[in-house]
Amino acid sequence: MADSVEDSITVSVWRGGARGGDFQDFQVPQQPSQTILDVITWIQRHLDASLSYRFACRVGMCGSCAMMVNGIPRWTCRTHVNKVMVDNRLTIEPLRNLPVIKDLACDMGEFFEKWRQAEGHFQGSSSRDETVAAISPKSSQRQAANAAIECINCAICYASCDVVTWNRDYLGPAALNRAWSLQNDQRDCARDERLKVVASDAGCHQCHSQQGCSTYCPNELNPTASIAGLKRMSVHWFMDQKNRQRHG
Amino acid sequence: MVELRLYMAQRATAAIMAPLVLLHLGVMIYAIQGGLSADEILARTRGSLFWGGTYGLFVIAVSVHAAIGLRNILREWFRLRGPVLSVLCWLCGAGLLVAGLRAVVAVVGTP
Amino acid sequence: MEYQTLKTDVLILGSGGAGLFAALHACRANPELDVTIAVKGLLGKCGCTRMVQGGYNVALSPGDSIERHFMDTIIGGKWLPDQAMAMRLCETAVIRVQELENELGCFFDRNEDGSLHHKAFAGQTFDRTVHKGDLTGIEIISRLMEQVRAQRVQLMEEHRAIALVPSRDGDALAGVLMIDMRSGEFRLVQAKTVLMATGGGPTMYRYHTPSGDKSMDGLAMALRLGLGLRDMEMVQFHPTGLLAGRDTRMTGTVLEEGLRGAGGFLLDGNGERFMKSYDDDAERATRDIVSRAIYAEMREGRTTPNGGVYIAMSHLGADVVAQKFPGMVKRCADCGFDLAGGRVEVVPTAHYLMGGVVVTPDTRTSLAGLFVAGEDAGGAHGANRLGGNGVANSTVFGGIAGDEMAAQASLQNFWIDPDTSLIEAAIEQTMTPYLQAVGDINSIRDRLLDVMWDGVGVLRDANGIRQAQTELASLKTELMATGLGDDNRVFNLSWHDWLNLQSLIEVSEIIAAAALSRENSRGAHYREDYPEAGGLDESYFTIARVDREALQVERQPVEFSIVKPGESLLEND
Amino acid sequence: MKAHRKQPLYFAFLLHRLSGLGMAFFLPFHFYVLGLALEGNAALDRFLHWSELPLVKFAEFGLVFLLALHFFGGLRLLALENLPWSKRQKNYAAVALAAAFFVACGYLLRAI
Ligand SMILES: Cc1cc2nc3c(=O)[nH]c(=O)nc-3n(C[C@H](O)[C@H](O)[C@H](O)COP(=O)(O)OP(=O)(O)OC[C@H]3O[C@@H](n4cnc5c(N)ncnc54)[C@H](O)[C@@H]3O)c2cc1C
Ligand code: HEM
Ligand code: SF4
Ligand code: F3S
Ligand code: FES
Repeated sequence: MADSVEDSITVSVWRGGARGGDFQDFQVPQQPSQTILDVITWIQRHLDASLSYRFACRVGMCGSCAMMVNGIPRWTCRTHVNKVMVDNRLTIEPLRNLPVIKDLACDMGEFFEKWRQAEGHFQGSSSRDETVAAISPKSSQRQAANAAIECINCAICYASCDVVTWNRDYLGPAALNRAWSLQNDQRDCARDERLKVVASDAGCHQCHSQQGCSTYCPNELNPTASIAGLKRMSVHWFMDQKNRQRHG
Repeated sequence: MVELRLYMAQRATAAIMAPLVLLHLGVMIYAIQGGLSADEILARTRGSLFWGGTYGLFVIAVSVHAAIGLRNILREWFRLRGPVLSVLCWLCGAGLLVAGLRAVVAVVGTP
Repeated sequence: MEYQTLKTDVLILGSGGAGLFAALHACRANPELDVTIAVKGLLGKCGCTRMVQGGYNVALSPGDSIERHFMDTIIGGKWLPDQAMAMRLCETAVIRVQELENELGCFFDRNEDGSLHHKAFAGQTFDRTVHKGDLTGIEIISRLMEQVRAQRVQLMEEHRAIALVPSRDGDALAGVLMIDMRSGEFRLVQAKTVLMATGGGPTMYRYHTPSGDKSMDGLAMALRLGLGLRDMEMVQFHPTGLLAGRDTRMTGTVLEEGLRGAGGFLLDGNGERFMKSYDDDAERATRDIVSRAIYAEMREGRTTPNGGVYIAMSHLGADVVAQKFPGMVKRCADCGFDLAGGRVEVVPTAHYLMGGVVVTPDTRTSLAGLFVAGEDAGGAHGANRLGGNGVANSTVFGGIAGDEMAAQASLQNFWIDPDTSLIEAAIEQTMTPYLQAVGDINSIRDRLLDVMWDGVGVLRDANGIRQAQTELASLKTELMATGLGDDNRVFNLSWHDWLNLQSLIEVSEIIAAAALSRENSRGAHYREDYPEAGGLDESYFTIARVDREALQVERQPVEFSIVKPGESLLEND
Repeated sequence: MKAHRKQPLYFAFLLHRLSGLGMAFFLPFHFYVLGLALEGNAALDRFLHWSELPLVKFAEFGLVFLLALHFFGGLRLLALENLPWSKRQKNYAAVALAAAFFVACGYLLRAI
């Protein structure tokens, strides 16, 4: 245990459920190697066994552990305490923009539902009995697809976006980022349908380039750029359609 | 796909206004020189097809542009939806258009 | 206690590579079927498939062959693998990778000409590991997850399976009892077929790599039903887990194999290289050798402040390291360590369980209606798993299980009645901690981790194992008398910690018993009192089970059904 | 203000929105004033005379600043959406702000 107050961190943790809640303070001893997840684990293991939170991989691969740390959405398993602590204090809350289940665990259902709505899955035309498509990693299309691909669906971008807060239908940065990656996948054959969803009223045009998504994405992805790409793509598609109508 | 159309209209009008606003800013800074008088302004604009066209275009563009912009704000900050939102948006646009065109007539038209 | 009852045709436990593949295959085989996935975490976000870094072994590149992949698997497994399973693995991996690419949308790294890139991985005679950078698992599991979400699959997220419920006569499986972790309520899902794909996970060791949700629940449930587990002494240790102190979850997580391959040094507490005195290949020796060497150094006390050794990369040039291993360098930096320019403390870490339920190559078990695939199933790897064969194993057999289950469920138009007395008993068992006085669960966990690490770890002997067995028995008793001091069941992690410990202790006892029974050293299992490998021709594997509370381990000879020791399927060998 | 909003590009968004909003409120007034010309030069002059007051001068500076801010910010957004991605979004936002300030100051200096 900590010898003195200097060695301990005052942690305000949001406790409660869907119907509301409040902050509760804990004193947690400071350690040289300590992530935010470790602080929360300490509280659950040593101070209050009833604290609820979620994690799985503990190395930044599964995107289960995101929370608001001092008001900013972060992956807690890869955030070192020293990097975010101010005056030996921390404030930890469940992720914004998602309903809370209990304490620090929120319900990610709507996040994944929007992923699904945005046609965020591949639809190919070749089968398991055929060889793998030869695609140059240098092609610009593939590079665009790759740039957006390493998403761990942590919903940090979703929590950082005010448009999501203001417009509950908005598909949000993660789903659109996935859609953009697929739109650049030469093998995919559902690009027209996907574009229709992406260009719909809940789609990419809702984005006002606040860029919280790109600022806080722990994997340094850039949903803003992906969404900008979709905006361009859908305008072109709209014009093409008009042209086609006009010329029969 | 209302939002896509509105988006395109807003960006198109922005692109139209960009050079006009640049011109306007330039002229203002050039012309103001310690204050303006009505004669100075009107001498430049009265009867000018060029200024008439420029201001007219600007007014049309800005009415569309600002109406869409206000619509976004009403929707996001004031959570308005449905017919209320549409009506307010149209009112903004129409109001700006009428007031704007009246102003264009005032400064360009010869009395 | 009350419980709700649901019905489905196909029930899948777990959403790793095995579980998700099974769901997709079952849906495709018969779209009319009700397919349900119940998983302890969020779909595709828990488990270890997502954590796969290195890649996926498949004989797809010109010049490679299924036979060669098979021979590498058998030799790597020290002749203990079930050969029919190993062959099925190598053959089907080809189709799976094409399925992942063509139908599910994975995109693995390419060569300049657009063909698949195959990288080298330890213990293989050919470069056959396809990968997506060093985050292959994220690509595979994210694509699978999206596909499953796009299907009509019933999802039961944050549902923890606690008991496999058989029929009253015990001849077939009737369903699975689970806890809805969000509400704490109990649910019985009756199913015509059940896949157990809960992914093993040796997290009972002081240092371990798997995700926090993995705690051997599946194997513990199988044991309670009397099923046999094979090769349970075979726990693979990865030589370089991050060591950052006791109270951080970072400790134990993998630092990539490639670091040693690229020329990284291992240094003892005094900063001296030591690998040369253990093996001519020094740091580049295989996983098991390096793990044993580090473990030996640690026992000699030549350790770093936290009790491990150092890995040092800086002699290769900090810039070079940062460029070659960006992910690893960033991960270390996030946690406060300078991998590129300084030294990082490492320790061997429990990584993978080769052992598991005895299954046929089409994933059937001795209990009708129960299928097992992925890390829960034993046999494919024998004494040692090749890097890259883990995810191949879970995706290959998960898909097979999906096909088999759909076929069986389509033919069956009834559900079997469950043994309700067993359900009551299981619920009562699960509620134990709510009836006991508050106790210190953490101290039990800490002691379990140490007991297994010290007694049944990287180096073993009879005395150590016996001592561990005694301590495991007393830990078990202690756990049963330890309560939570809280009656809330909603998203109660501490309750689940308790249940995790229960599974872990039960399976630890099996690991210890199997380790005691194998009196030779093969692959991941090293007995200091029996350091010889034993004759290959007389190779046997262990099968452990619990029969009326008593642990039994038997030995069974390996059937060399495809190739015998001394032979090869390859012409040049 | 919520912590997640305290990042430069959110400020850029907010400035753009507030400047747009500000202008939307000001524009009808501006049109009204110009419309005074319909009632003859004198009416307009009366207004312009009033606008010689320092406080009003300063308010005018504010309006030009709003216009310039929204103009440069708008160009930034059009570029962001339509040109290949550039990593220097924060720089562009800063440049837009600086340029707006520069233009508005230029206007103010000429006006007095
Ligand atoms: C860090 C790391 C790196 C690895 N790298 C490689 C590699 O490069 N190449 C390779 O081939 N292999 C690698 N492996 C091994 C590979 O990850 C596993 O072999 C494989 O993913 C196992 O798949 P699975 O589907 O059996 O289990 P998992 O993917 O672990 O899934 C198990 C699932 O079961 C769920 N579950 C557990 N208990 C319960 C319960 N009681 N009720 C309901 N659900 C439950 C879990 O939550 C999870 O969803 C690595 C493993 C780790 C830990
Ligand atoms: C120079 C010309 C202009 C350009 C280039 C421009 C550009 C833009 C752009 C790109 C947007 C969209 C922002 C978004 O949705 O993310 C926007 C919004 C807006 N514009 Fe303009 N604009 C210009 C002139 C004007 C003028 C003169 C007005 C005055 C009424 C105005 C009022 C608005 C309003 C109210 C919004 C909505 C703000 C928001 O939704 O955040 N604009 N402008
Ligand atoms: S884009 Fe980034 S922040 Fe958003 S879900 Fe994916 S990894 Fe998380
Ligand atoms: S934060 Fe939101 S507004 Fe757009 S740029 Fe990102 S989605
Ligand atoms: S626990 Fe997996 S990303 Fe943090």
